[in-house]
Amino acid sequence: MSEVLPRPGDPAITPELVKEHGLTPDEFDRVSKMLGRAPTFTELGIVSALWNEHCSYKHSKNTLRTLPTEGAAVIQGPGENAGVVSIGDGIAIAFKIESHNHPSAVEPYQGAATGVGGILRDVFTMGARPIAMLNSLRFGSLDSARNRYLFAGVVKGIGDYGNCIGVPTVAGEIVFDPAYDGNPLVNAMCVGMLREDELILAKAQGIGNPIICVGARTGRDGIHGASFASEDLSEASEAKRPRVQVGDPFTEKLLLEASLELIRSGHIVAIQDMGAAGLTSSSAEMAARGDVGVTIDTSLVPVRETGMTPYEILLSESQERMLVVALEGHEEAVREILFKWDLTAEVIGKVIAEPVYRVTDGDKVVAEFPGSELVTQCPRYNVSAKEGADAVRLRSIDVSAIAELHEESDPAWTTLKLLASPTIASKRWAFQQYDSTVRTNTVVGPGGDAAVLRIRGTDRAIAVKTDCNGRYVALDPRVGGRIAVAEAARNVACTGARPLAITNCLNFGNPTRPEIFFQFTEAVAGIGEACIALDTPVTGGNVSFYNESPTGSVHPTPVIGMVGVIDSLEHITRSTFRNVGDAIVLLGDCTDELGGSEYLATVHGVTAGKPPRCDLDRERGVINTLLQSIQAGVIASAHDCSDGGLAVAIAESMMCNPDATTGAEVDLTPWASLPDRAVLFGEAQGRVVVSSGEVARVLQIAAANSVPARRIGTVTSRDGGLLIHVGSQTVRIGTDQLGEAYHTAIPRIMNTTAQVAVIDEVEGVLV
Amino acid sequence: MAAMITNHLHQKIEAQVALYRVPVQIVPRPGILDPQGAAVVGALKTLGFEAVADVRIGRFLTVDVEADSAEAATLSVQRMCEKLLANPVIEDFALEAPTVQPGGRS
Amino acid sequence: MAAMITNHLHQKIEAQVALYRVPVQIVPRPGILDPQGAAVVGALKTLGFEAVADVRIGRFLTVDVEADSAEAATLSVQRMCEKLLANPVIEDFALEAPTVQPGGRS
Amino acid sequence: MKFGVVTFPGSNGDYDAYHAAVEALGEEAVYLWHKDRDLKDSDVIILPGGFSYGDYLRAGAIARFSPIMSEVVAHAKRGAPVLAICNGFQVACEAGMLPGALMRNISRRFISRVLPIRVENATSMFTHEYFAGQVLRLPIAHGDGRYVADPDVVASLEDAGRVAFRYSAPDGSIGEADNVNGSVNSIAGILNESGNVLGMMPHPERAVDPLLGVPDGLGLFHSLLAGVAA
Ligand SMILES: Nc1ncnc2c1ncn2[C@@H]1O[C@H](COP(=O)(O)OP(=O)(O)O)[C@@H](O)[C@H]1O
Ligand SMILES: [Mg+2]
Repeated sequence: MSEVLPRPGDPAITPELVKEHGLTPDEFDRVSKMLGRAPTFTELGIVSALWNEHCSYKHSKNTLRTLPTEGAAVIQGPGENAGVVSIGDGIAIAFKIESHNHPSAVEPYQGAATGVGGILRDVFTMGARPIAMLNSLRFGSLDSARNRYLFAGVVKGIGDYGNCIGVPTVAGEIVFDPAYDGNPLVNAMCVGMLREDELILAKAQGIGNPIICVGARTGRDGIHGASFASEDLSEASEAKRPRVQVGDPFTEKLLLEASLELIRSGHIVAIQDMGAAGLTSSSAEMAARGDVGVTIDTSLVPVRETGMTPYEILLSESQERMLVVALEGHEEAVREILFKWDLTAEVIGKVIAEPVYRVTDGDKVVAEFPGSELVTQCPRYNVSAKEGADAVRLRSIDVSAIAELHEESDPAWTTLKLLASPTIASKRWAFQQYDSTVRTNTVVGPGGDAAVLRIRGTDRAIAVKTDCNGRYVALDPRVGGRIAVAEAARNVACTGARPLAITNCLNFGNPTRPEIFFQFTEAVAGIGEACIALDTPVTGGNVSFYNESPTGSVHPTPVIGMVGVIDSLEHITRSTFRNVGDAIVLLGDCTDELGGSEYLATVHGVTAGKPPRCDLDRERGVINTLLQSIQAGVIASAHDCSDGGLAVAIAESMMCNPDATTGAEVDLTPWASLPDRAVLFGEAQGRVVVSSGEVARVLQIAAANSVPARRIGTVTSRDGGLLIHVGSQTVRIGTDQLGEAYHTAIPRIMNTTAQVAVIDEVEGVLV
Repeated sequence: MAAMITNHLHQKIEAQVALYRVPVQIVPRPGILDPQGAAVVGALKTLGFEAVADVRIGRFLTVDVEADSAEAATLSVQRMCEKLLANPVIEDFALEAPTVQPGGRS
Repeated sequence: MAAMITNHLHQKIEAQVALYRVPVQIVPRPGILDPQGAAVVGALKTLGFEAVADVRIGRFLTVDVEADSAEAATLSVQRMCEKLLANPVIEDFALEAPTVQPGGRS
Repeated sequence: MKFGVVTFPGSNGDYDAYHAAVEALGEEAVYLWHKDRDLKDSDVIILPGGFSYGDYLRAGAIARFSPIMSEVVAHAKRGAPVLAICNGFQVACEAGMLPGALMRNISRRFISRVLPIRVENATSMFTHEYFAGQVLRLPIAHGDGRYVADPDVVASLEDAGRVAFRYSAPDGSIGEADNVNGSVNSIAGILNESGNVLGMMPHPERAVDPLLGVPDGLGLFHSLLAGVAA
């Protein structure tokens, strides 16, 4: 070990300074023991960056270990920059989802944009060409100007970055709920494609190999952003604004092309994105994965600002940078490839045999840690988990006792109200700002259930979707966790795709609170059960804790990103009715369940009751029924039944594609024994609305999978409108009326509020 | 329109409401990455402007506002910038001297 | 670095190369629709700035360039504007007075 | 027939243009690197969509100075076809190959949609396989698509029949309601004086495969093929 001295001007290591760096006294002792001395300021910075929640997963690792990660299709499970699954023909899909919640709460446009940039890098560092982006967003009610500002800024940030890179944004979900006031969730998912032999890992190898810093220059951007992401949001965050980084999608596009060329060139052995905690975490993690030593000279890192200290260079979160381990002697070849793309590449260190993580400033050693202990010795915490009293209370409320409003005497009123609720209404206002057709692979884009992308040169396609209902998770985390996986699988299966694997983004509150940790462990348990039952292993993900505003924690929101494969382009199925005269069939069964429904939230303003049961055998049966009928060619359309229940699912199937609307006549009287509102708006799981010209075959296939199925009606022409016989009444709504409610709800809110127009404008002019 | 206001000597004087144009410069804060500026520097150099050392790109606004005086005009535009026109996260702004525009009511 | 040049009296004098900052205003040409400006006016009014009459949004650049004199700096930035920085079809530009920046070679 | 697809730093429609030529038409195509000065004997040059140089400063402003552009301009001067799509249209205007400029959409937002596009000029080398007044369905995906030009320039475009496409209603009627980005006279595409340079905001190269939707872009490429064959 070499002697490490404080640099002139380093602040003294006081308990306050340690606290500011987010380290507990125990953690500080742990570092001192590891070093056999007190850390220097630079070392303190390194540790605080690596041991904060965002990088270390210290509160989540033990729980995440319980998730199923094995599967026939899995090529690369959790632990790398992205998961990788095989879809056959020697082609693999790399995918990963990540949160950028806190930066987006402070600066929505740049926060969301840099979130997209980060997840793109995670995928192309695996050697995969990004082919699609998704995003899963949560905001408080659009009644508040602040929330409209966040919504507009985030959507524009996502669009501007992805559009500029030329990767289509094809799917996602947006939910509005007061629970997210002051703490929006911004999760971005990237899907990439590679040949199985093109896979490359972020594992430093080969003693003497040079470590090269590639891409943008390093500035003082986002220093300690990683620890930022691990704190509750408070007024104080306002003061942290300067930490937010500015994205440069143009440089990212060059970096994307250069990196793929570099990887294919065979001149490098490993490549890793410099994401949270920048150079520190990327170098330390690469070394740990390869179980080798590394030495980095910060004075060689290309900087954008003068007078940057090693501390700043190590912790900077300047975007659009990569760390590469090249083959010794191939430095020039690497430089040439980057030069072709107008990018720089500087050798800043090398892989060494000596088991240390060493940082120098010129020849002065400024930080040194034994072996990979920085990563391996990171503390792990098991918090005692105990369900919160509120959850128990809310769940025990008998929601069937909630009296109907007098308007509800006409279910048409309720149906229109639900279709116009921003969570259910068309998100076209948002996804119309995303280029969803570039690269000409998008067979089914935003607007239906999952998106479908063809795989050029094969007869295959993949389907992708994100889903999560945080309300269910808040009321019963285990059931909510199961449903998140089941709904994503159902959405993917509706397009004809076999669900293959998932990535997940676990957005929760402060894990040191027992009731939050309970939500976390239970939700993860539920996700695990569903993944085993549906044979969709977890290939990676991301945990975002401390999603709390002054008013408390957000709904626990474990977002599931699902990838499925369609073996023949013939089988691609859409969610809207196609042929007048087709039979409308409901796969699955109606129940009296209303708990946690959008109906209760929108019409009665309550989030209460038991969420719907989730029978995983049933879910598997429904998925198999879908796939078998689609392969048999007996299904014309399939739309999953989720938020808003059966009435909403049927209405969406009629008019969510404005260019091809139909009518529908539906008879739900067979469920007359159940309350009408439960039949129409209840969110019983395991249900799909399909249209078919060969009912008998569909019912037969359903029976063979022991899935209840029943013909509930007929697709009629547009002028027929929606006609529902339920209980003792008949509901009539014109197709145009339905479309008007569904398609204009969000534009009316967003386009008529100048406030948003402008703030959006300010964002607009920024780029 | 004419309004009666009092000056610092507490004399009643008549203030003319006029239309003032207040130019506003909005620039990226020092240290904040300016990708546009960087790209333009590159382009200028390839165009042979070797001597260019740096370019920062922001926004230039002209705000026309009715006010009793240049001071009042400046003050209100100042508030507009703080409230809306500039993004304090990444931008600084500066106001130039107002000029009276023809066509303001009086 | 120092260059020998001659002044208008044909005396040889020594000119210092300095780093000049030239501010550039680029605005949409009169008659060109500026939807951003229009949106800003609307929003300012809803925010209570009733007195705002018009807003035009353009670009503000600061170009740092090495030159022998303020005039030379202005001239070269003028050429940059004509060649790249402004598009005459839709934009007018104006240069402000250059200021000498610290840190220029000399 | 050989298509030369220019790749500027930040281009992303080059991939789609290349595959339209090779997969949908079965023709030859090559990528042309912005730093090169060689058009590799291409018959048709495509300036593709994307965000050349990030659209920084102004869309197309920096790309127009790429070394390859002087060759593209020369190619056009020889009367050979240049198809400038979306960002390519912006580059062509900045380069003076086409009149006018493209500014921020009137809505101030990026718009990604499949829209009815009416064919105005059905006699050019790019459009003679269509009929005048035909309403195509083509994708658009742009933030800066509002075509502007001095009134006299617009008048001369209209008089000379150099307006190739307009944004329209599904029934072909033209009106501000369907003028998606606020372009003057709903202009979606224009020709240069000699008719061998077409600039358009819609993406014909994204509409050549029935799997992805109505392949209404094919007519444009077939026009080029027929034109050269004849
Ligand atoms: N943020 C978004 N980005 C892109 N597409 C979105 C987004 N939000 C919703 N969509 C699309 O809108 C459609 C409906 O979304 P959603 O209501 O979440 O579907 P479901 O209810 O079936 O889960 C889907 O095609 C989805 O991909
Ligand atoms: Mg669905």
